[in-house]
Amino acid sequence: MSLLEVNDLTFQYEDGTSALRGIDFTVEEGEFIALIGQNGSGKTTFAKSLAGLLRPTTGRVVVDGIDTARKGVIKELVRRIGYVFQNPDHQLFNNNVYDEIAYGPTNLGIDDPERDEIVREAAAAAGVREALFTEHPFFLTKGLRQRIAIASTLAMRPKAIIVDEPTTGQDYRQSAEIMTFLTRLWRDEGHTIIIVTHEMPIVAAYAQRVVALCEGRILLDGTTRDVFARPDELRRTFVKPPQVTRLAQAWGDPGIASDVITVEELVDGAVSSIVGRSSASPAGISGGTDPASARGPGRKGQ
Amino acid sequence: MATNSAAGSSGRIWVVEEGERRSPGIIHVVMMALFIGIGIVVGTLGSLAIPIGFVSAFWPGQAVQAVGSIWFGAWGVIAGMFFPFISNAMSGSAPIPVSAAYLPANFIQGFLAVAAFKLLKGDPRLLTARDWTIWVVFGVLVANFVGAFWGTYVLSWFGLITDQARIPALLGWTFGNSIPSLIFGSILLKYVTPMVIRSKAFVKGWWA
Amino acid sequence: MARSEFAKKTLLGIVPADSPFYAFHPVTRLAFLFVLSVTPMFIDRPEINLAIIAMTFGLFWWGRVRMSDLKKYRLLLVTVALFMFIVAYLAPGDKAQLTPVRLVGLTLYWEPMRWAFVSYVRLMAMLFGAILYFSTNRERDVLVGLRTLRLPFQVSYVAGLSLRSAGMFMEDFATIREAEQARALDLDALSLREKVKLYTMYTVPLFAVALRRADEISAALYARGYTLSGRPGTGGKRTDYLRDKSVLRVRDWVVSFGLLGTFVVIAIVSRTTGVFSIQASPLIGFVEQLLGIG
Amino acid sequence: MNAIELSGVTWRYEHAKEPALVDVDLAIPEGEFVLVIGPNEAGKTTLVSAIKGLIPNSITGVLKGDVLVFGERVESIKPPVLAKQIGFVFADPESQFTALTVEEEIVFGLENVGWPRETIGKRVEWAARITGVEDLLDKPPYDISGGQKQRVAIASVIAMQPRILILDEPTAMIDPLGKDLVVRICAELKNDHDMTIVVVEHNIEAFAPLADKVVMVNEGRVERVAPPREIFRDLDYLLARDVHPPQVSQVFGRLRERGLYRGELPLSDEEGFASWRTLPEGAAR
Repeated sequence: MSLLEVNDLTFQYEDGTSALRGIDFTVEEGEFIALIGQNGSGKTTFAKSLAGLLRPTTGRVVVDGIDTARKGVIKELVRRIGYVFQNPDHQLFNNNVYDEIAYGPTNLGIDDPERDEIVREAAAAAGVREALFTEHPFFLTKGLRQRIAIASTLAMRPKAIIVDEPTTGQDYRQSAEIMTFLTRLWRDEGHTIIIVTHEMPIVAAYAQRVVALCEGRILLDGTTRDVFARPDELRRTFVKPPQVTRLAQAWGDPGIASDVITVEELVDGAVSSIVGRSSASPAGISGGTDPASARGPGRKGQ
Repeated sequence: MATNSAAGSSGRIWVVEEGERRSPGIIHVVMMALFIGIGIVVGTLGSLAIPIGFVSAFWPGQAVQAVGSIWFGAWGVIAGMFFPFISNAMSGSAPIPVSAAYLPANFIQGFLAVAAFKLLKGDPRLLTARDWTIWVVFGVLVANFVGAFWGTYVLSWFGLITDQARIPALLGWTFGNSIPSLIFGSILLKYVTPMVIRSKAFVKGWWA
Repeated sequence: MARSEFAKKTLLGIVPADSPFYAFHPVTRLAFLFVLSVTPMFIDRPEINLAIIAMTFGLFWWGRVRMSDLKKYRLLLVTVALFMFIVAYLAPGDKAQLTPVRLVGLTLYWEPMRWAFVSYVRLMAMLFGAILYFSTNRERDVLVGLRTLRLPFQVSYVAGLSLRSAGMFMEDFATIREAEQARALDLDALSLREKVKLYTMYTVPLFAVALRRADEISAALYARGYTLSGRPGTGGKRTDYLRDKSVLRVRDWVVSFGLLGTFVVIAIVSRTTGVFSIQASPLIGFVEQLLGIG
Repeated sequence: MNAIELSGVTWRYEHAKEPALVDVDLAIPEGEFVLVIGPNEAGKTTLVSAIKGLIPNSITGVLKGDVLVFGERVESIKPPVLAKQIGFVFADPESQFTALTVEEEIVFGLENVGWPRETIGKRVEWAARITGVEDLLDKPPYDISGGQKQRVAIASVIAMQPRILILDEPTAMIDPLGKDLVVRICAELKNDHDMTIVVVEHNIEAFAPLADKVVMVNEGRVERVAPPREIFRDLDYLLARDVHPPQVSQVFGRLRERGLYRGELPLSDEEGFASWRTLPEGAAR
């Protein structure tokens, strides 16, 4: 059984707008997925449907055997799939950080020694220092509030976590921190991660599978490399692959793979291509094949 | 936590510190408008959740009036006067002429709370028993009594209740409405005030 | 999410864009609001107020308002009626001057009951007039209407912003609810005490969002050259480009003045004659006959 | 004359312990396109807020030093007058909307300044055309897509035809198509309308090709001011501060470090393509 099974899902808003028009989709446990597509393509609606926050107009969403349309399954669902909203202000209800993280477990009926342990664990995992436990979330920075929101979701120990625009409005360091953290959850703790994002460099560096939505339908679904290697179809979703991928594709050099997605990969390709073509050039040999440079920042192991 | 630094020094919150420049600004007008918006939402949803119509006997809107006035001074009082027009109409609680007749009650329900807090130097974060007393007596009981006094007069004037029913209606309204005011208003003061007092929209005097 | 072209989201619901109401200038629609919700003040005769209610429902239908949006008022209709009749039953006033009626084993007094009925019908007529207005108008319609009436810019600006922010807070509310659900809160399984606690959970984020928004909007207003006085820096008056752009057509003048004229006539007739009084009501007369009251 | 001049500017927000700007000196000549970069909370938004006079007029705190706009102290310029000199586009388009339709939104500032109706009509048309929002004029500004919202925000600011235009992270909240359109609008304003433009962005790749000058802000200080090719040459300095130049510049910067490339750093896809062809050892075709 797959973790998530979606059959012919449609969703219509109250005013008659169709946001999703027949989606079939499966997620296996342990995947790292990026949902991409332009504004209004239905990404957020789709993600909320996956988490059971929106009920399908027609079709079915089954999370780990539980149909999200059934009544009274909220507590079952949140243990399987967590959803982190885009704006932390909408999801921080409590007067201090500790209560905020403890809120979900409390609703699940978990009591104190165990709850306390869970809170500390979730906070540590999300990089929220215990010194902040008594602070009012409202006065903290946006990056920190985002992490508190993630910690609050983690505290319910879901198998899968959906994060809506984790890096919007964050700089490289903060984005990298959040993404590295999600990667650790994915790799070390076996969580399934789904992110909704506009940032292609983030997708390239972290996601394993990319799902591109266009007008409420899935247009592309494949490994990150495969999807970025199809610029023509991507253009229909108005998404551009990262600049290095575009360069590699434009150069069309047989020595450079057309599916590179990081600066390091392209530099290595370029270096070996140059070295390969002109072995006479001493400059080329000197710095040519330094294996250490093959590591990317935050790039997961191959 | 910075918000607790004034604990034990009730009333200091209203003191304008030396060198502190306070004058009415765009932020106050904007906050007033947003507060009317909040009032419309709370008033409408509150009325629809407990649909007893024009009888404002269980209406969280009064808490919004009182608390808004405590936070935003005259701007909050004005907001509290006008949002019921729209929330009453949208929730089907009272038509526009009845809302217009309620106007003085709306004023009183907000004004009494803020006047009591400023004159008696209460702290809206409800830090001491004294703060609580000021809130419960003036912000809840007296404000609701005066509001109900006027409100029942309006109701009998419009023929919505008989004259003989005024006294029981007055008592019912006062105590009935004190419950949501107390619960909802206390929650707002306790939980939201720490955020409000750090905002530029917070009003120490009457207008700024 | 881009909304479809077919629907206009009004303050209270969704109305198709081709609703005939949109053929009228917003100020004409304000005239509808005023006349429908104030005229019943001058009318006691229940059959006329019932006719106004019927007409209002006709306008709902004609304006293509989704009738299911009106369902939320059903309970209110019942509770308000119950309240008024129970008050009239329990506190009828000075019984010596009233006419007792025995009905299904209860002793009622006719005058307060009659008055409760008359007031109830009047109240409903006024209410549905206002509900019709909020069901068929968007925030901007209200605003254009107010600006056409030459209200000072600050007043119409505050009105517009508060209506718009009410809409935004409604959306925030919906998102906060989803966020609560995402944190395992099962509304159906809550006790009353927990529901009260839930109210806090709603208000904290709602106010947090409001406070941030107030800062942002006021910075934006400053950046766009808005001052508290609303006067341009060069002195003189603020231009009102939009008001001058939306045109009142002949139809608007005719309908507005027709409505207001009718209102004035009804008010005068009501004050000078007994045409709209209870005494003139055949319906009341018929019921009195039925009950054997002279 | 310099359009903008800051000297010795230090600023601390109310309730903050540390100052957000420390002794900033900066001069921006008229007509330049300036890209402000730096890590989050380095003080980029604070810097442009000070230029626009939001600091100290709309935000509370303690200010030292002088901010001059066309030689005049920004604090003392009245908002409607200042609005004609400096336009400011906020990061979150929704937070700056003040009106209920797109047209009203564009008109709002023009009305505040008190221009005659005919001028307003022409300005609306002009601003809507450049930003491509002509078809949206009747819609509520909060009911359109994120990219459209940002273009409406820009339209409502440029309608005033300010001499200086500041954009604070104009592409942060929008999808890739929306980002491209915003960049295109900026290019048109730079080339055809001769505005002084200051852009704060994390998305350096998109704006680097347009920039005459890059201002690097870190920990409240303006650390470097130089043309983009020059500033991106010091790759390790930038990466250490978590600032990522365009990938194409990074690639050629790395090739240069290895002695495989000697030309100027490319800033755009096109330049990257051209630079690759100049490599004698590379591009065989």
